[in-house]
Amino acid sequence: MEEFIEGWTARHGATRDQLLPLLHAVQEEAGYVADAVVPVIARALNLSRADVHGVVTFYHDFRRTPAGRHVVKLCRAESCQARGGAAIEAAAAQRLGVAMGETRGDGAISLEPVYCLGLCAVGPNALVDGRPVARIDGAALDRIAAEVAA
Amino acid sequence: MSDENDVMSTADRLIYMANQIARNLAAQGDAEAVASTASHIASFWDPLMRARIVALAAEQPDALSPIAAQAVRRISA
Amino acid sequence: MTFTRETDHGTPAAIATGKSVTLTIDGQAITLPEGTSIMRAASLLGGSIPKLCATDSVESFGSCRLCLVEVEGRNGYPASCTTPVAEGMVVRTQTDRLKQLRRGVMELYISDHPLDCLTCGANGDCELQDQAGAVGLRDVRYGYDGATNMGQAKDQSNPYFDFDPSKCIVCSRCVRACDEVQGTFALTIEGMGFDSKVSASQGEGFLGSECVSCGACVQACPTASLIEKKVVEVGTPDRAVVTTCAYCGVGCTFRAEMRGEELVRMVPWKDGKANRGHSCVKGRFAWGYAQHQDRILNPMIRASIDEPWREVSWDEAIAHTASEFRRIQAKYGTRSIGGITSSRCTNEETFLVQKLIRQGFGNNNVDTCARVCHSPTGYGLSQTFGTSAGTQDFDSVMQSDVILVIGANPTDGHPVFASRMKRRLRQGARLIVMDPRRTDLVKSPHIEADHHLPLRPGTNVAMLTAMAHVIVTEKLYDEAFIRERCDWDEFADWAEFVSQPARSPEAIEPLTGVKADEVRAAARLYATGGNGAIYYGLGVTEHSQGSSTVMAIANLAMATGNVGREGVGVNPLRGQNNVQGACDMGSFPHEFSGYRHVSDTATRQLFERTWGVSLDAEPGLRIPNMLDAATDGTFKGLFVQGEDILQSDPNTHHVAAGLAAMECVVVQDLFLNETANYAHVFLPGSTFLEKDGTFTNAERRIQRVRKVMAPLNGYADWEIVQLVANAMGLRWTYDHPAQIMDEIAALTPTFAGVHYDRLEAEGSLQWPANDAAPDGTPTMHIDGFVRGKGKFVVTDYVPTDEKTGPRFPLLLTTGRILSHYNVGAQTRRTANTAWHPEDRLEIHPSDAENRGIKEGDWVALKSRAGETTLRAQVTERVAPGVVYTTFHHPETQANVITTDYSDWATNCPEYKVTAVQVMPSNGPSDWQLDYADQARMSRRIAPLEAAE
Amino acid sequence: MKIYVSRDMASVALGADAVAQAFADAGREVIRTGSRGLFSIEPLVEVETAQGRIGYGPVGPGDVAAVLDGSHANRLGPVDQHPFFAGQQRFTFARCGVIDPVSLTEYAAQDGWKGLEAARAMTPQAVVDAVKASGLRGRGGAGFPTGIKWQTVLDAPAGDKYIVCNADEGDSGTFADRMLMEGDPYCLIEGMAIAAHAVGARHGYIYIRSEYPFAIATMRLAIDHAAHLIAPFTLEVREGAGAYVCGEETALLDSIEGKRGQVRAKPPLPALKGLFGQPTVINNVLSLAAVPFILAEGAEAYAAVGFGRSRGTMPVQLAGNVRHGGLYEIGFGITLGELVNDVGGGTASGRPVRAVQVGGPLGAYFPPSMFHLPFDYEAFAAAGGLIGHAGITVFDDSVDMAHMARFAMEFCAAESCGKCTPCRIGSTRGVEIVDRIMAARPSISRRHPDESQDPESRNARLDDAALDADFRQHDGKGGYLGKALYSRAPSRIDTSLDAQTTLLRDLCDTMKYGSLCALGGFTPYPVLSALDYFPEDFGAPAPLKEAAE
Repeated sequence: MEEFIEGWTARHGATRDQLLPLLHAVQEEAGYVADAVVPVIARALNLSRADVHGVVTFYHDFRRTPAGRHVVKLCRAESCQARGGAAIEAAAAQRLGVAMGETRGDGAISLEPVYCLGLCAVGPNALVDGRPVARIDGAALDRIAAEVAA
Repeated sequence: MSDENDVMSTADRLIYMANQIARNLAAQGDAEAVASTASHIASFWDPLMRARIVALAAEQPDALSPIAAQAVRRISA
Repeated sequence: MTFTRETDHGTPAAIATGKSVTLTIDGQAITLPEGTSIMRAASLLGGSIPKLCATDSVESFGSCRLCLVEVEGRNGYPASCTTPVAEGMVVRTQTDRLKQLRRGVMELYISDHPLDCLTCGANGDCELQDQAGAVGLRDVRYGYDGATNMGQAKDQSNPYFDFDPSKCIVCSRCVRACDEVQGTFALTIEGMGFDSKVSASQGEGFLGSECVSCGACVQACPTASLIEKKVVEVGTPDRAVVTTCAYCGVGCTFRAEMRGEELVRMVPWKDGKANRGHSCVKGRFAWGYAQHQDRILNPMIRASIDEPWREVSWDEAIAHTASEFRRIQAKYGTRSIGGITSSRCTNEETFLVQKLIRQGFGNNNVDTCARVCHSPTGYGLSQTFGTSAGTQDFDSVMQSDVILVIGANPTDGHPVFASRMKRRLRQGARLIVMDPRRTDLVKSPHIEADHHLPLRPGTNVAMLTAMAHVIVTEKLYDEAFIRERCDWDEFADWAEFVSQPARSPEAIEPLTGVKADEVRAAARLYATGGNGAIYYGLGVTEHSQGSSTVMAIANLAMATGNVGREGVGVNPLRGQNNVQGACDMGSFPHEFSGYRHVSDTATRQLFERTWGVSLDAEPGLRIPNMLDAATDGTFKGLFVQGEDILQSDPNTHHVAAGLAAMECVVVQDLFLNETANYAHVFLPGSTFLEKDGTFTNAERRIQRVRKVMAPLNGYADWEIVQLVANAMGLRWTYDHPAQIMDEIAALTPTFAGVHYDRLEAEGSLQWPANDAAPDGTPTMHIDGFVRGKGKFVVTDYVPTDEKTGPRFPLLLTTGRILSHYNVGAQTRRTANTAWHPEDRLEIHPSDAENRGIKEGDWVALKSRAGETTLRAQVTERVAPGVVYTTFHHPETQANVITTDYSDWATNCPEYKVTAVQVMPSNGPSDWQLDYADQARMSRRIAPLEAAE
Repeated sequence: MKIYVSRDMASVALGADAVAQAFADAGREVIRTGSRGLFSIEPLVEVETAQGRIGYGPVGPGDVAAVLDGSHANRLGPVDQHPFFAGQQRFTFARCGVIDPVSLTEYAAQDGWKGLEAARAMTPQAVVDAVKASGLRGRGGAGFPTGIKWQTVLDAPAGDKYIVCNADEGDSGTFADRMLMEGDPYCLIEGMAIAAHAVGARHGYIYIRSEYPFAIATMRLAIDHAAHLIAPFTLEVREGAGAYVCGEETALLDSIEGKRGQVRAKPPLPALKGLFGQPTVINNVLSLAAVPFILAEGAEAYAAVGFGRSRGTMPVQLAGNVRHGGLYEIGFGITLGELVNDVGGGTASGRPVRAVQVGGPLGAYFPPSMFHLPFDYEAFAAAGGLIGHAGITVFDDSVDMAHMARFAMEFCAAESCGKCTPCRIGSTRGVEIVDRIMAARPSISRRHPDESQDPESRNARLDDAALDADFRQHDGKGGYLGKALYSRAPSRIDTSLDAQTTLLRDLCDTMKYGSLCALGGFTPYPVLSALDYFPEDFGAPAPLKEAAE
């Protein structure tokens, strides 16, 4: 990771304002921002470990542990709720075998809340491994469950 | 204690000090340096040390640099 | 003094713009500087708006929402801490509506706070408790069954304070104090929302985190979340005494907060002009040595150093001392004894010791530990500017645009000043660091030097002359300043000298190892970047060219016009609390107080008239010369107050041989230090908490030391000196140090205006303080140099004779670390050992690899002077070819290694350059083992007979 | 014959990629556009004909032949004559859905860069004056006059100044920013370049939430393409990291600076001391995207439309349980009822509208009795609500408003930055109070939507089982939001409905007037409006006016 970070800062700069972009890049590269990488990032941007830790733990996006192999982000916001989101949320947890906010024991899938994807007239919505899916219903959940199992 | 420990004798140290002062003041030019070296020794050395360096200058004519030697001559005068 | 808390105006004073506004708060009109917060304005009016997240040591934050106010014509309820005053504003701070809102906020706070006030360590000293009362909270309707942040584990890892997250109200005051005041950025808020919590580094214990334990967070905490262990143990204080720290030359002012006769905590005082309410781990916490069991409380004597000590009465010890000194003088002559004053002791005590020697011993054989640290500063600045002291106060750094740090490591050595400097750097000042090591100032979170010149140890003069070369040849000098303030012909001579091609950055690159371009860029920045300030430390003075380097620095400052106003100047960072004062008080063998030569007849006559004796007009011996004379048999007796020359002075073997050759060595100290192994009389000393007096810090600031508790040993140090003096036949009758200061003032023109009543009234005075400068002198040389015209001195680079070679291929340089202080006599007897339990040798990875040395390995460190062993720390902080260690631990005895080379003008030892070899080792050397045995033998004590 | 298919994230979520691929596979030239903005007809396929672009929608990948031969049942005719579009005043969204969003040629052909050219011919002060004269107010929610903000930055001493675009569109029910960035990115770039010229800024940032990956990619591509046209002004996209609060402008600035997205106290205003402590224009996407029109067509043309002090157009977003959901740009002044019923066609479930939330999670819930309200900043403020980013989320009569009030607090708790106390602790306490109220209220008669509804609403069913599952998941231990949000069983306090309702109102008062920013300060709007308009869901008698209806 040290080499990756060195290369990244060489291309993008090593000022403090690069912290979020760098964290995104590290997460993209490694899947998560390990506690052990925080000191490396801190050194690279001349920040304290505390500075970086505070930022990593502030933002929902940054993970300190690896996610499941598949990530389903299900919208919980009002517009999706107005279209039956709460029921879908419960059904998704059951169908996918993982509680909201957690990663399944076998590491296959993480089910995460998201608050709005901006697809508010066609909910309930989700991002399945980054792919937007609208009008989620039981059938859609079945398709997702099958994808994950594959 | 180890026998190879390198501690100067008092005589050696006084000679070293006088030469070191002279060397550091040499850039002022010879005449000025002699005066400054003499004045420095007069200002900062206790009477026994001054007496000792005068004696050492006589005992070991080659030990002092030319500037230091002249300065010592001056304080002995 | 009874216990009252310092007033907290909630937000810092506004940055002065010269404009002021008038507004009305609760019907009272007030006029104050624009930019002031409403909160501060209300506080200055004597009112008090409830607050929790605001404290006047950090910028306003606006998070607690207790300080809401009403402003006529504005919607809502702005927070008074973040809202600046405006012309004609009408503010109400105490309406029913505001009370309702504040109660609502407080109800939320208490819904997530333990209800254990009665058993809480901060009970009675808790802002949350106070504010809950102030807003009239009676009921928490949310109950206590909801989600809470209570029940989290306490972090007790720091030896001095605990962190209890359950009691945290997440006001971020600790985080902000760490960032803004200390500049370490060791704390953060982890998480967000309700789960937000204070975290040291990555959610770890404070001890293992980036925290440097300065105490700013503890100071800032409004609850018991961050609290001194001692407060929990002893209880909250009931009285406080303002005094001055006895560690480094910054001279922080503290409130010693007491409960009965027990010291509860040392709290940095906001009105302290040197520290402005900040502190470091030493002054804030490391005072436990004062009550350490190792302290010697009874006087002791012995006939020879291989005998055990015998405890005796004060009378016997004093009489024995006097009779021994008189016996030796009778046998070997007046000049056969001398003494050493201490930079740790007060001005008054130092003055008395040199008076004892000059008046009582009848000679000028007095020297002081400044010999081994800043004596070249005294010489160099006196030659060039005319006064032996730094030019600025510490506040000045906040006006600097370019800061040049030479041979100093303030974040370790002068941490409280370093925090100010770092604050200025974060505001945008530029930084040049000239140091062989990559110190924290070169690069650490949020600061980075614009130029680091990692020169080979011993090449300072060449480097500074090369900078002068650039400034002169590129015509970057300040001609108007030079023509007005200096002698133009002297400048011309100097300019001609530095302009020679041999002194160019390119020419000296092979000597210094620093790229010429970097030197040129640094020189240009210093000369043209606005207010340029130089701060330097022992990396400048402790060389065979120390005095030349100081003069080279002065030359640079004069050539660029960087003397005589705020934000510029030449500033030695003084190592010890009173090293400036010890020098001022006439501790050197050639001069009386106020830096007047003993050969000066008028001065001498003044002293002779006052003291009623005739005084020696010849300079006395310096410490190394005393030791030489001892070895030669002409110097037989020594009085050493508060200094451990065996550990701190160079070439331990030489020191030991000198001490061993004496017939009577008297040591006055808190502990049986290393020097005491060679002593015949031990007089127990008192701590700074046990006496009155004054210290003078690096900015020439004279500050009061106040007695906080009775001396455990029975006498303050000044009283002990008086006992010795009177036993030797002098008739001193001082009842209080104030009388000693009156004598100093009467005899010393620069101190003529310094009296205790003025110090009480004004807190401190910076000398010169006299009729010409009745309020003291924060900045020197404003209208002209003290010596008249500033003097450019040609400083030739004369390399040291200490050379690397096949036997000793590496250069050793030495220094100190944040958590310890000098020989460590105090800090080793505190929990500061948690951070630095031993001295280690820093070595570059390539040098380590060549020798098969790994991190933590024992290595033998050998020079032509001696050998020791310690463990290695492999780091790129040091350049290849350079190794570094601290000298805090007697087990290491780094000064066994250092040589007897010294500064040409002052004999300040060349600690910073020793040619050494480093090799793997199995453990302590034979010498270390022998020494440990000897020390054990030497410290045997036969107790005082019970009958006595 | 060109085929137009949207690449908008919503269209893609509905299957537009597969549709586009099917046409490409059939050998047709497919142009990917932004979305026209009506999602009930997505995936929409437009076929270029002599009569204009004929729309079909929704279309599936198997419908290629039927579309090409014009026989598809969902033939909509010329798209711009569709009633949903015909009634709009598309100033800002004129090109969205029409052109290939990253084609510089098409942008230029559709009046692109006209505003920037005009601005560059003017002095900075003249540009600022034009924006002032247009009456443009911040579209992010607060409605602060954009021109005055720019004036402050223009008047600040020269030096580093920044243009920051707030594209952290986190409010549920809003998607206009996303649609514009995906559908007409050059419009935003042009607006920012004009702003830069007006105030003397050299660099700008577009802060886009990470939940908008399409917008991020499109904006980055567009910035690359347009760099030479806006030089020396430079732009970059900064990706958010999942913190709703970063939509608050000062938190957003801290986030760009690499810090925790905590809200700063104001003053100082960002216009004077913003990004990196320098004078900064920070505007919403829609504010900046309105500027090219103002400069190109004149401030008067923009100001001619509108209502009262709310000038120009507002891209209203119809969301939630609404039949014709989408983006509808119209002059201020249209009533809420017209938007929901006439434009939106009522609920998608076909059941009666019970509540609409206007302005996202911090906006008030209004019952149909308030549908006379004109869309106007002042009118909404007077009614105890806010326009915000002009998102309207429609709920049918199956909604439990106590649950929605609880969710408002829960959302605030999940997204609170944790800086100020009312929001940090209050939101969690709010959840706990509503839980107590819900536990104590008499069981409410659930309104079951029957099974034979519009297919779109087949999931919009809140049955008891789902509700119970919802609560089970939230009971006390852990859940995904952790202990912070779910209280243990209350005891020792007065848990009566009256006491808890009073406490909830008091808490809302503390949050509304005590919070540092709008997150804590506006969360009471949905809570109090739910309490006021739907008291029966909180175990209190229904309001008289509804009883009278």
